Amino acid sequence: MAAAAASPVSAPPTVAVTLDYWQQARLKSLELAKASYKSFFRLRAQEFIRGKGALAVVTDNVCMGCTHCFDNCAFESIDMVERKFSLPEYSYTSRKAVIIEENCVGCEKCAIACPVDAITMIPQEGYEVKDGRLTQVAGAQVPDMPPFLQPPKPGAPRPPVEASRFEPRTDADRVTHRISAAFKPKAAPVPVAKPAEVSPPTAATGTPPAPAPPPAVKPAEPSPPKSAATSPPPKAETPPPPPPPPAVKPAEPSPPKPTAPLPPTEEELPQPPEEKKSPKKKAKEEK
Amino acid sequence: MVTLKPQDPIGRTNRFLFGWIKERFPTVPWADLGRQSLDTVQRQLPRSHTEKYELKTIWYWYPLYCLGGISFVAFLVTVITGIILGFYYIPDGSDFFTLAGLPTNAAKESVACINGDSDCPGAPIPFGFIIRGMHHWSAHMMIAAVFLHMCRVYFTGAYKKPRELNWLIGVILLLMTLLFGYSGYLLPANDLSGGAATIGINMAKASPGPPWLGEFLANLIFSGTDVLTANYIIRMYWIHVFVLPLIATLLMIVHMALVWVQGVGEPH
Amino acid sequence: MIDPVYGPARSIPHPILFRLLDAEAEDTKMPEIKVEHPAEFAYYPGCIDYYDQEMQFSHLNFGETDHGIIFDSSVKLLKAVGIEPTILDRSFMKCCGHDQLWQGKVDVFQKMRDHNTRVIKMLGVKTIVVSCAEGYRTFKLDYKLEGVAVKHITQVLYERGLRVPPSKDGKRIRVAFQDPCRSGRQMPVDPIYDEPRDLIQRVDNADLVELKTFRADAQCCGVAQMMYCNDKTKGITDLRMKEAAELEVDYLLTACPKCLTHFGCMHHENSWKPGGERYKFRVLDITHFLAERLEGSEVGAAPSVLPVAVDPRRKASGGS
Amino acid sequence: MEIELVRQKVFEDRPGFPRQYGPDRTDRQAGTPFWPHEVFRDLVIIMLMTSILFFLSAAITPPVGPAKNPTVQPFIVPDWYLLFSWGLLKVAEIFPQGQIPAPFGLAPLLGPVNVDAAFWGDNLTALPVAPLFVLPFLDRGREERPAKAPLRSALGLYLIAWVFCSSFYAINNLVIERWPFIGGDDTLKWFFVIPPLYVGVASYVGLRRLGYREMYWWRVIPIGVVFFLLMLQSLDLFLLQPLDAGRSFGDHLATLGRPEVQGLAFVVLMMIAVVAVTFYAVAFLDERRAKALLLPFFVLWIIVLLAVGKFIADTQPLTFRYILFQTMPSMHILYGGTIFAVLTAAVGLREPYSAYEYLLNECYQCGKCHTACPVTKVEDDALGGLNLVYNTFKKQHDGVPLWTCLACDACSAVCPLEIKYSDYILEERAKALGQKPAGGAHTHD
Repeated sequence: MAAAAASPVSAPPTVAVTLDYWQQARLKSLELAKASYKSFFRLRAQEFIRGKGALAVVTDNVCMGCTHCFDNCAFESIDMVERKFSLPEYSYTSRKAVIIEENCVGCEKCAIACPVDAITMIPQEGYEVKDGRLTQVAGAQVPDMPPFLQPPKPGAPRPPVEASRFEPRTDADRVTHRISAAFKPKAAPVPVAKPAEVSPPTAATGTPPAPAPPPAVKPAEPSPPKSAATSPPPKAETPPPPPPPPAVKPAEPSPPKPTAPLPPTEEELPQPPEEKKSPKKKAKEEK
Repeated sequence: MVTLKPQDPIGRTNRFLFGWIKERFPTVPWADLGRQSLDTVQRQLPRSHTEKYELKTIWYWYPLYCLGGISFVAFLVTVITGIILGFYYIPDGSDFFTLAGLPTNAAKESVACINGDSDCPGAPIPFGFIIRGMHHWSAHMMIAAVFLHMCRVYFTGAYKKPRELNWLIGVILLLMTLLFGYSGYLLPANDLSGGAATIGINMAKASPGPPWLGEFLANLIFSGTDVLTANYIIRMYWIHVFVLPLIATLLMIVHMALVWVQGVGEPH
Repeated sequence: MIDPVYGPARSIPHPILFRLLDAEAEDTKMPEIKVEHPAEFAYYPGCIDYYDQEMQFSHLNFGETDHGIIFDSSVKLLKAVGIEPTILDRSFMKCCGHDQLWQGKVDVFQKMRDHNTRVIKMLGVKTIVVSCAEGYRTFKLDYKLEGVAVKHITQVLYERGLRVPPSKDGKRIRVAFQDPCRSGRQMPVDPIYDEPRDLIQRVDNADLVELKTFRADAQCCGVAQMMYCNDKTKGITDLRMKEAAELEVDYLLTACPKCLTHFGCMHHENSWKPGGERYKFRVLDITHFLAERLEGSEVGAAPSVLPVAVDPRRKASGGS
Repeated sequence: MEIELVRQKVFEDRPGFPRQYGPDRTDRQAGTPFWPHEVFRDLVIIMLMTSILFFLSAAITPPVGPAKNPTVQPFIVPDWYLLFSWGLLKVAEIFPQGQIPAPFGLAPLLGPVNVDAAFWGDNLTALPVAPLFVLPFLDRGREERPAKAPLRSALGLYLIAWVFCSSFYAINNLVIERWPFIGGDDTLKWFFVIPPLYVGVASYVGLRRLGYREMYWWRVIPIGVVFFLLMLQSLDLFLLQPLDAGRSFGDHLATLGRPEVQGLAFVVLMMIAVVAVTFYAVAFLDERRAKALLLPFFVLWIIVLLAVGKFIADTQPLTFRYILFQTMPSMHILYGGTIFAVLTAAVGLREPYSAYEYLLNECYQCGKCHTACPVTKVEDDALGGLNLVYNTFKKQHDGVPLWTCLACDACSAVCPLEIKYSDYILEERAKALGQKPAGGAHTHD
C-alpha cells in the first residue's frame, strides 16, 4: 500500500466531449498559462551557474517553504524543516528548505523553480566563475572522471542557448466568443473516461488504487485542466457521480467526489473522512 | 559675676553695614526666585506640536514664525535710534523765510542738520544720517513685518480659540504701527508732511458722526483744523514719542505674554 | 540581496509570474472578436490559471487549493441564477493590473488598464462580474469604466436571489467567512459585507460564525498583491487560521483567490504536522462552497479534469 | 539578515529609536533649551537685521525734501503702507456726494450729514480693517491649514489683492501718464473689482484641489463665466462700439477688411480660443485627458501669440498701437480673464502631490493603528512604530516597512481622522520605482 501510495497515480483522460463555450475558454486560458510559464522557465534557466562544482544555497529569511524546490529536486538533496519563531505575542513555526550539500550536484532546478528567488547557485570551493563560466580554480585537484563530467576548460565554446521570449498570441489561439443565450449544444456529449482510482469508493473504503505510470510519464502539456476531483476531501458517503456536461445534467444531489489522498490511515490523512464530521468529537477522543 | 565677652568690632561693623543694606534692599529672595525660575521653569521653552512630533511638512512655515520677533526687534531699534534723534530734533513747525525767500521751519532745518545736508544751518550732526536712516528703515521693516505676521497668523488659523484676545491686541498693534509711521513722517515738516497733514485733517473732520465730532478729533489729533498754523507738529511729536510708545509697549508685553502662556498657535 | 530597484526591501517575489504578466502587458495587439450581440453580463475569471500554475510545481493543490474551480463554480452559479455570461478570458484580456499597481509598476498597470478598457468597450458589456476581491476593487476604483457596472459575484447572486437546495444530510456545519480587505475595507462605495453572509445563511445546514475580527476590522490574510511572502506574513496567516481553528469551524470561506492561495499554502504546510495539530477545516472560495451545494453537474466537470496524483510525501513526512 | 544590517546603519545615530506609542508610551523628548539654543538663534537674527539696517541707512539715505509750503499744494505720494487709504480716498469721488439727513432719527442730534469724498474715504478705509476685529468670532471652525480651509484662505487672498489694487490706484496719475493706451481712469477703477475676484476664485479652486476636495464644478463655473464675458466683450468691440460711433452697418462691414481690424480680430480670437479650449477640456474631459490636451495647447498658444505679436509690432507698429488702444480698456476681460481661466485650469488640473503630507500630519499619534496593524504583531522593524505608513512618512526606518505593508487598510479603518494610508503606499511605491503615481481611491472620495 505504501509503495502504491508513493507512486503518483495519473492517467491523462481522453477528453471526447463537445465543450461548452465557457469550457473552451477555460481550457484556452489554462493552455496559455502553461505556455507562458514554460517559455519563462526556459528564460529563467539562463540566470544561474550550473554543473559540477555549483552548489545551491537557500537565503533563509526569504524562503517561504513552498516546497517547489523539494518537489523538483531529483537527488533528494533538499529537505524541509520547521523553524520556530517566537514573538512577544505568540510563537509559530514556519517551514524552510535546507540543502543537503553532499547530495547537491549543482543542477539549477531548485533555483529555477523557486518563486521567491530564495535559492542561488554558488561555486563550490575549488571552482570559480570566470566570464560567466564555472571553471576550476587553477592548481586545484581535478578528480579523475569521464570527460563529459569534466568542468569546461576556460575558452571552451559554450553551447548556444536559443533566446526564448514571450511569444505573442495568434488569433488561432483565441476563442470565438458567442453569446451563451443564443448557444445550443450541438451533440449529446460523451462522458469523460475517468481513471478508476479517481472513483470515490476506493477513497471511501481505502482500497489501494490500480498501479499507475511513474511520474516521469506524466502527461505533457497541453493537458486538460484540473477539475473538482482536485477539490478537498469532503464527506465520504456520497456516491460517485458520472460527469456528463453541465447543460443536460439531471439533478445532482451531492457535492463532487474528489480523490482522497492515499493511504487513508488516520494519522497520515490530514482530515480523515470519518473524523471530518465533528472536530469536537475527535478532540474528545484524543483526550 | 558677669563677664562680658570681648566683641569683635569688625564683625559688628559688617553686620551693621550689610544689615543696613539688606533692610533697605532685600535682593536675596529676588535673586533666589530668579535663579529658581531659570533652573526649573524657563530653562526649556515649551515645544510646539510640530517640534514634538517632528512633523516635516510645514518646514516652509518656520521662517514666517519669526516675523513677530523681527517686528519687535525693529521696534527696539526704532526706540533706540528715536531716543538719539530726540536729542537733536526741534518740534517747531512755524514758518520763517530763508534769505532766498523760501519758506522753511525749525523742524525741517533740524532734520536737515541730522541728515547732514549741505544747506543745513549750523554744523551737521556726525553720523546723524546713519541714525535717521536706521530709524526710517527699521520703521518700514517693522510695518512690513507686522503686516506679514498678521498674514501668517491669518492663514495658519492661529487666531482661533483660545487666542481671540491676542488677535484683537495684534490688530490694535497693527493700527498703532501705521499711526507710528504716519505721525513719524509728519514730523520733518517738509512738503510730504504738509500734504499728508492736510489729508489727515480733512479725513478727521469728515469722520462720520455728529458735526462737532470731526472738529473735536481734528483738534485732538492735529491740534487744529488748519495746516497753516503748524501746531500739528508739536502734537504729532507728543503722540509719536510718548502716547503711542507707552500704549504700544504695554500692548506688546501683553501680546508676547499671552503667546508665552497660550503657546504657539500651529496648524496640526 | 539588497535589490537596486526596491532599495533595502527585498525584491518582489514570484519573479516568473510577474515577469510574464508584464510581458503580457507589452502585447497590445487587439484581437478580432466576433460578437453576435453585445453581452449583458461578462464574467472575468482573473489570474486564477496563473495562480494554479504558480502553485502547481509544488503539489499544493492536491484537492486543497484549486483556483480553477472558482471559474467553474462561478459559471455554474451564474447559470443557476439565469445569467449566461460572456467569458472575458485570458486569451484576449489581460490581468486587471492590481498587483502591478500596488507593487508600484504604474506604467504596466496603465497598459493593462487601457487594453482591458478597450476590449470591454468593444464587447459592449453592461456588467462585469468578477469573482475576486482585488479585481472588484481595481475595476471599480482604479479603472475609469463609464457606463459599465462592476459587480462581485456575491452581489449578483444576492440580487438575483440564489436559491440553494436543502442538503441531503442535515448535518450542521460551522462556516466562517474571511472579509477580503479589497472588497470590504478599501471600498468607499458599496463594500461587500452582507452579501456573502446572506448567501452562506441560505445554505440550510450552515451556521455562520464570525471570526475574532470581521467586517471592517477583519484582519488581512497575510499577503497582499502577491509580494513579500516570508515568515512574517506566514505568521499573520497563521494568526488568522488559528482564529478559525479556535472556533472549530468546518469551512473557512473567502471571496479572494489570494486569501485562498495563502490559506491553502498554510493549510498544506500544516497538513505535514502530526494529526493533533492539523487544521480540521477546509479552506474554500465562497463560489466553490455554494456551487457544491447546487443541483446539477458536479463542479468542474469535464472537460476541466486534471489527473489527480497522490501527494508522494504523505508517507514520508506524515504525522506520527 | 541584510535588513538588520541596514537598520543598524540607519539608526546608529538615533539612540532611543523606536519610540513607544500606544498605552505604554514614554515620551522622553527634551524641549528646546532656552540657553544657548534659543538665545543664539535670536542673536543671529538680530545681528542680521542690524547689519541690513546699517547697510540700508548708509546706502540709501531718505531725503528730507523741501520745507512745507503753505502757498503751493505739492503732488505727494504717502508711504507705501498708507497708499491703500490714499487710493480709496481718490476713488471715493465715484460715490454719490451731497448732504443727507441723519438716519435712525438722529437728525436733531446730528443735523444733516454731508457726504463727501473724505467721508467715503473714511468708511472705505475702515472697510478692510473692520473685519479683522470680528474675524475670530466669525470663524469658529476647527480647520487651521490653508488647504483645509479654502474659503478662509481665498477670502484672505482676496482682501490682500484688494488692498494691493487700491494701493495701485493711488498712483493712477503716474500710470496714465506712463501708459496712455490703457484706457484712462475708468480702466484703473475696475482694478478695485476684477483682479481681486480673479485671485480669490483661482486660489479657492487651487486650495480645494490641494485638500483633495471634489472640485469639478468649481473649475467649470468660473471659466464658463469668463468665456461668456469674453464673448460679450468681443461683441462690444466689433459691433456696438463702431455702431455707437454713428457709422452705418455697411460702413462698419467695410472697415472689417482693414489690416488693423484683422489684427484686432486675431488677438480677440486668440483669447477666445484659449478660454474656449480650456472650458471644453475642463467641462467635458476627465483630468488625464484634459491635462494631456491643455499643456501642449498652452505652450503652442503662447508661442503663436508672441510670434505674431512680434511680427505685427515690427512690421506694422500702427496696427500694433491700434490693437493696444482697442483692447487695453477691456484688459480685465480680454487679458486678465484669459490668464485667470488658464490659471484656474492649471491649479485645478495639477496633481495634488504633497497633500498626503497634510493628511498624514493630522496624525495625533493616538496609537490605535499601532494596535490594529497586523504586521506590527510579527515585524520587528515595525515594533514600537506608529504604523508602517507613518514610519515611512517620517523616515523612521530603513525603508523595508514600505514594502512590508499589506495595504490592508486596517490602520485607516481604526483611524479617528480617517487618514487613507493605502493611497500613500500607492504613491510611495510608485515613487520608489521612479514612476508617476496613478490616482488611487482618493480620486473617488
